[in-house]
Amino acid sequence: MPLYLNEDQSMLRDTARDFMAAEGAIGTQLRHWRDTGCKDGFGHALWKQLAELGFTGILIDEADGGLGLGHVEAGIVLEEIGRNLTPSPFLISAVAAVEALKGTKHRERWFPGILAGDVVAALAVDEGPKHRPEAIAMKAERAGNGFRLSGRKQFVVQGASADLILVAAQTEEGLTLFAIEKDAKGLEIEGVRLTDSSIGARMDFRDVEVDADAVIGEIGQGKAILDRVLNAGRAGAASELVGVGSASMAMTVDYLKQRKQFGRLIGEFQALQHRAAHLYSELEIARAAALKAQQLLDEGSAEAEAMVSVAKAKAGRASQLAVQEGVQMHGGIGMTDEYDIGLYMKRDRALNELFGDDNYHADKLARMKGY
Amino acid sequence: MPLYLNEDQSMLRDTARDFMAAEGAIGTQLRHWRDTGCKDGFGHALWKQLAELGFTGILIDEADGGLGLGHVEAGIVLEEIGRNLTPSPFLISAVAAVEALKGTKHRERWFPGILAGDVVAALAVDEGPKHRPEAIAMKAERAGNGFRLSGRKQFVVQGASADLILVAAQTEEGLTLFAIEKDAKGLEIEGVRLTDSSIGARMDFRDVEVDADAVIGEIGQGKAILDRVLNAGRAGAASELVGVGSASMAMTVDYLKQRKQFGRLIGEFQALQHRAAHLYSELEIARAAALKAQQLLDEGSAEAEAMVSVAKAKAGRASQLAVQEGVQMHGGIGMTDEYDIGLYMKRDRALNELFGDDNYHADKLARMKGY
Amino acid sequence: MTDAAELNAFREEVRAWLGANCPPEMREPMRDETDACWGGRNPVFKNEAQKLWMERMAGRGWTVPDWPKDYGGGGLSPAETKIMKQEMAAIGARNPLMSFGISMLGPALLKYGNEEQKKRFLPEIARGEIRWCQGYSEPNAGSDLASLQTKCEDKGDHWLVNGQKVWTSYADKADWIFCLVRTDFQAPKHKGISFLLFDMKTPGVSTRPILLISGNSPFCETFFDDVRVPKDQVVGEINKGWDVAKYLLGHEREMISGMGLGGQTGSLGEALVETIGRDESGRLADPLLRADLARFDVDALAFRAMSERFIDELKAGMAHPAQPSMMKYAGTELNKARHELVMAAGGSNALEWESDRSKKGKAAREWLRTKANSIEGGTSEVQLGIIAKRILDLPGA
Amino acid sequence: MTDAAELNAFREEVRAWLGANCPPEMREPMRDETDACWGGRNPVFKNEAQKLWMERMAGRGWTVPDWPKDYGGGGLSPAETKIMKQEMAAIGARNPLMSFGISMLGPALLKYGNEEQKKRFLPEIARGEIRWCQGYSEPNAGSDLASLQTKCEDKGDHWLVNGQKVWTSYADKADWIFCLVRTDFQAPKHKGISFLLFDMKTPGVSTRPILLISGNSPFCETFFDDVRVPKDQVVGEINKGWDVAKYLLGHEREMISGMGLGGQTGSLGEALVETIGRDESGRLADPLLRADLARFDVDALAFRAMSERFIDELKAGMAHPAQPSMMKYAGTELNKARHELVMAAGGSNALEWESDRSKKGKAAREWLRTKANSIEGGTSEVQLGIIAKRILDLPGA
Repeated sequence: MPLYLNEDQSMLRDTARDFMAAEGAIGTQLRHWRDTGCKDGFGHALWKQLAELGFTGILIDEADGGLGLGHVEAGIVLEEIGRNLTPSPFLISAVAAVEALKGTKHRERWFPGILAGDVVAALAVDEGPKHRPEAIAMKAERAGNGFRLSGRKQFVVQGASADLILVAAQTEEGLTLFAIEKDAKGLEIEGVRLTDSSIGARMDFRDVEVDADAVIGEIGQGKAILDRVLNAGRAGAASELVGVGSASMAMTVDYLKQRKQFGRLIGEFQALQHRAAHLYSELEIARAAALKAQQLLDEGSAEAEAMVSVAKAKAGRASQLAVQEGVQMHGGIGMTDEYDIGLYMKRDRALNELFGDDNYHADKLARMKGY
Repeated sequence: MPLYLNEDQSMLRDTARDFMAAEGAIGTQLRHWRDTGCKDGFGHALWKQLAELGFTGILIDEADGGLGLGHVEAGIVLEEIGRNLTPSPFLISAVAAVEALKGTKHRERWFPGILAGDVVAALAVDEGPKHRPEAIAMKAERAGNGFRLSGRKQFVVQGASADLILVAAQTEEGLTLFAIEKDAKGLEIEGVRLTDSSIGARMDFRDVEVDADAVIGEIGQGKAILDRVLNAGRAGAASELVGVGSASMAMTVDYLKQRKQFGRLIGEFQALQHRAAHLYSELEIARAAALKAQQLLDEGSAEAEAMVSVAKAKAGRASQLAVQEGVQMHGGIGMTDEYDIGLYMKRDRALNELFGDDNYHADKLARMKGY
Repeated sequence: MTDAAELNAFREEVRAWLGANCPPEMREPMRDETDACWGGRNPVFKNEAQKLWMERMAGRGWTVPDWPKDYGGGGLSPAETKIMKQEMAAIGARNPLMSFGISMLGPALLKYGNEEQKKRFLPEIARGEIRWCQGYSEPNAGSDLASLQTKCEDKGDHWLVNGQKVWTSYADKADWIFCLVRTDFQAPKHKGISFLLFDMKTPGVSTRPILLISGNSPFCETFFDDVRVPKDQVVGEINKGWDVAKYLLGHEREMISGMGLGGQTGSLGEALVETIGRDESGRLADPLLRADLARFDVDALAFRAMSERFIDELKAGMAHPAQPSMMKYAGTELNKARHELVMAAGGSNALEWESDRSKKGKAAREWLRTKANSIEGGTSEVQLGIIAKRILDLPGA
Repeated sequence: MTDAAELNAFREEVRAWLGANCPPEMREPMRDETDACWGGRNPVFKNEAQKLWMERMAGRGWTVPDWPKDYGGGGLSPAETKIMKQEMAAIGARNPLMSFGISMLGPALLKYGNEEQKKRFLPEIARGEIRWCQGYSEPNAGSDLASLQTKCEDKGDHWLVNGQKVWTSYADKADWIFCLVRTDFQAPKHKGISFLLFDMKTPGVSTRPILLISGNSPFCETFFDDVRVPKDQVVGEINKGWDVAKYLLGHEREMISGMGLGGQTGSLGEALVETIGRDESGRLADPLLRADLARFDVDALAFRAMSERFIDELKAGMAHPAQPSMMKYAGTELNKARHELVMAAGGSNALEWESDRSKKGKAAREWLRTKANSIEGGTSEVQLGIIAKRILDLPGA
């Protein structure tokens, strides 16, 4: 498979790009929900629109009513989401959660709602400030016919708005993934506004009792599922980061062509030119890495996991460079809330953190490569 | 003590600068000994001249015939040595070895020779490709009245020309430092020409028997002495690196003012200006760090060891940046053996490696700081 | 009495006076900038002690110990000033009065003001009665400050000012402004600027606070709409305001150049290790973050040495005049790096923006705020250009 | 027969022919560049197999499979050429003939040469009978190649060439040179250059090898002292040689742009871990070097994806025409970083310069040699400028 978008994928990109620029724009979405103090941090109407476009079903099999497409296509949509900083449940609900529920009986309960843009899902993995899925401590003890969950989770993106929460916890048999409904007894959810105006949640599980039915896949076999879910999310986040970085660079390059200082356009200054060109190079490489990771995921390749870590780390670093150069090259105006470039910096930080930052993934790569 | 050179120190610097630029110049020394394939890699006559100037006695007490000065003064000389890439036993013989023998009975045997520029000393610590003094494996077993040493050492600078070899080895009581003469039976020395044209040695100790007299300080108490010796060497190497980096930058900045491309002096190109200015900043910081480390060593401060690692790491990175930018900014001519800038790159590499590279020292700092 | 004996006597006197007059509350470290006393026409004192402390110090002229007594200062020699600072530091005494009048306008007036201006403005500044703000930057004059366009017309008996300033710190709280205006539009850009003082209550002056990416800020946009200014309120010669500005900018850069230290001079890795935890071998549990922290600590401790050297050389008059640019560049870049690491170590905790748990997003807001360090007071690019030109002597820089 | 069937038949034919004609020795990977066959008037063959292999391939025109048969080529279509390369790769067949004539001069002659020149020079190139070198750079024309000064005067019945070239690879071994000379000193610099061919045996031509920091090199300085060149040896129009040069440079940059891979596409950390050893937890024992290696592997594997994308886009005609500059920049910087890490991992072993143990300083010499990667074929700075101008469309770039 050549490493560029085929015709169908290019069409999808054009559709997503036009739609997101029009309906998902910063002024319409991010600033609106932020400035009105929305408790969800995103618009449900847009989520419905994404469903109407079929986007929410990209990863759902045609037999289940979806488009039966792959991670490459999800990445295409996410890059446009990143470009516009569009707040949306797409990454968690339509990518991570769908990957989790795919092929399980739970799909019957939840896929129709995701396809319709009615259901929002959340993924409760992190228990401390950093992403450490290898060290999940939360307990799920046998209780009657089911399990009793106790422990805390944090950085549960859209957790405060979710109908469905996917929770990773340790049973006697090992790590297990559970599908839990939002109104489960004993589950306390605190919505937390984050730097990028999104809402993450802290969750306190106080002896939350669930049926054995809540188990996703086999009891104790959650690691393989969680890895798959996280890798889907990471590859998607990589594309979103590429979008964040690319829009940030585009905005900055535009500014370099408009702003005059010392009687010249600042874009004429060679030092800035070289830095912009280096940034371009980094972002192109990151985009290629994300696409490669998604192609490998779609092929079910054994090399996918390593490439996903490469993509998340590379996209994270490239996007971080883009927002840093963006704010610096904008000068004072870039520090003002009125101007959008700072919003990219905030989003970059949160996305970098999500599903493991570049340090985590470079370390993971090293471990996978046996050093 | 203010963190700049006092009047005496400034005078010493001027003397050292003039002398080294005249007598220690690349054409006269480094290229000469390199191109004649000298087995020592340095000139004994220059070593005598350094002695006549009193430099070899900088760290030797006045009571023992030296100048009774400190590490700051040794650093001053080493910076000038670095600037001129002057091959010389100064760092090992007049700094590290003097530090080792100071206050011991061995000084009577060796200091006169060092003061006269007759004796060359070597320090045999490394046993593998990287500097790992914490993991010295070489054995010194009791044998009769003394010890029997067996094992291998490498990267023993000037080891093939040394009259005296200081060897770190493990006794039953712990690490111990020995003073061994070059003709010790069972000691095989292979002179190895290194990238920077200096000669390092590989040493094979095949049951080398030495008297108990050979022990420096107390048996089993070698770690504290070795730390002191290595820190003296590291602080000195930091200054030499600052010299290498500074001369490399000066040469490059000169070139930027002479070379024309596209109808302009390349020094007019802003991208190169900013990189040169950044390099200047890094080298100034490295110079301050080296001086601070030397002042702390001279004060006997408990903070000296951490600052020595800071200085060696910082000077290593700054100098490395200087030679890399130097070769790149010189373009093709910088790649030719005819031009000196490449010699700086080679020397930088060897000096960076000596007594632990920047990775080693940053890691050491982290360990000292408890993380 | 010898000099040394005199100085010792002075030290004893200061110590005794401070002991008796510095209220215990004023010996606690400031927790944030709201603990600072800014003075002004309508001063806000956090407590009685703060008021008392300012008034007592102002009463002796010790808010500005080295200014002449005639202008409300303490009239102290450099040696005496140093002693006073040492004694204040010894008991942890707070700065009694934060003031751009003291740190910026005062030095300019002392150097460029006429006698009448000195007598009129300096004592008020010393007593904290008038709070000043600085009007330099404009929307189209950032790094290229000298391209400023605020128009100042000579109307015979007064100046008429029209234009806009930006990044005016505390313009909404200040009583007077010192600002750069263009008095000659024909002359080369550096030669048509004057240094003007006026009351912020003058009709036609308005301000609007600037919201930053980090949240609220002391910065304002300041608008001048037909502002009439008396003729005697120009400092220095007409059209030579750039000299005054340069003098002040040099001053400012020196102050900013120390900021890489940010009061935190220890090891960042040491400070953060418990946040992150340790692995089985006792090392900080995130190996790549640990590597970055270790390298940062090398850089930070080396820069601390550089700062010490810089200050020592400044004192001895040995520093290259452009060295503050290098300190400003390196210090601010380092400070940005520090906060990137703090954010990386803080993970999702540090992303919280409003929670009490996060002190309303303290880590994130500080991190974002540091991004301005390499912009304000001359961008990093400007500093690098200065180093290239004035230190490395590169052509056409 | 359908196209596909024809191609299949062709594949069978090629496979059979290669099976019968490619000597087993020529199926071993080359160990170093001395294993390459360069042809020329006085060819040096390492063994009989090498000679046989070149002659057999040249006999079918397969040293240049896609050149027209009239000019000594194989006359193959692009699809057939691809099949041939695939079949050669399948058995590990070596390139039968390394040649700047094939890789550089040939394409230029095919595009700009006249019929007589094509007939005269191309078949010799295809048969490996004449070895060519390239005379572009001069001591004062590096990045600014168009400022070259080698003087070429029209003396009526011949050209007279005087000047100096540098970085002429294998000039000391080449039979002929294709080179850029100035035929008009009055015209703007790009408009006075011509593309000239001549025999290196012509009186007045001399060469001197260049010793590099990494040791011996194929590069030479080449001197022209009153060299007389026949009039019909200019390719393309007089004074329009820059077009030919640009065409060739684009070609060259594309070739170099893949070099970041350097044949090593795996994990560098994985390759080096045993050199360095492991700590108690099984990780590479030098934690900061490990961090650098991990980040390098991220960069290298991401760049590998980029290379794959670039090649795919090139094939599909989708690549931005300036994308080779980005590949060249990123690839060469990456390669330099790789060798810095190899040196750091190798420690004092890697410093050895002459010992057999170190293969005569292989690691160090390769490390030093990579420093030229970001200089030759257009410096990194030149590439960044091209990206800024042609992709980002920045003003005045």
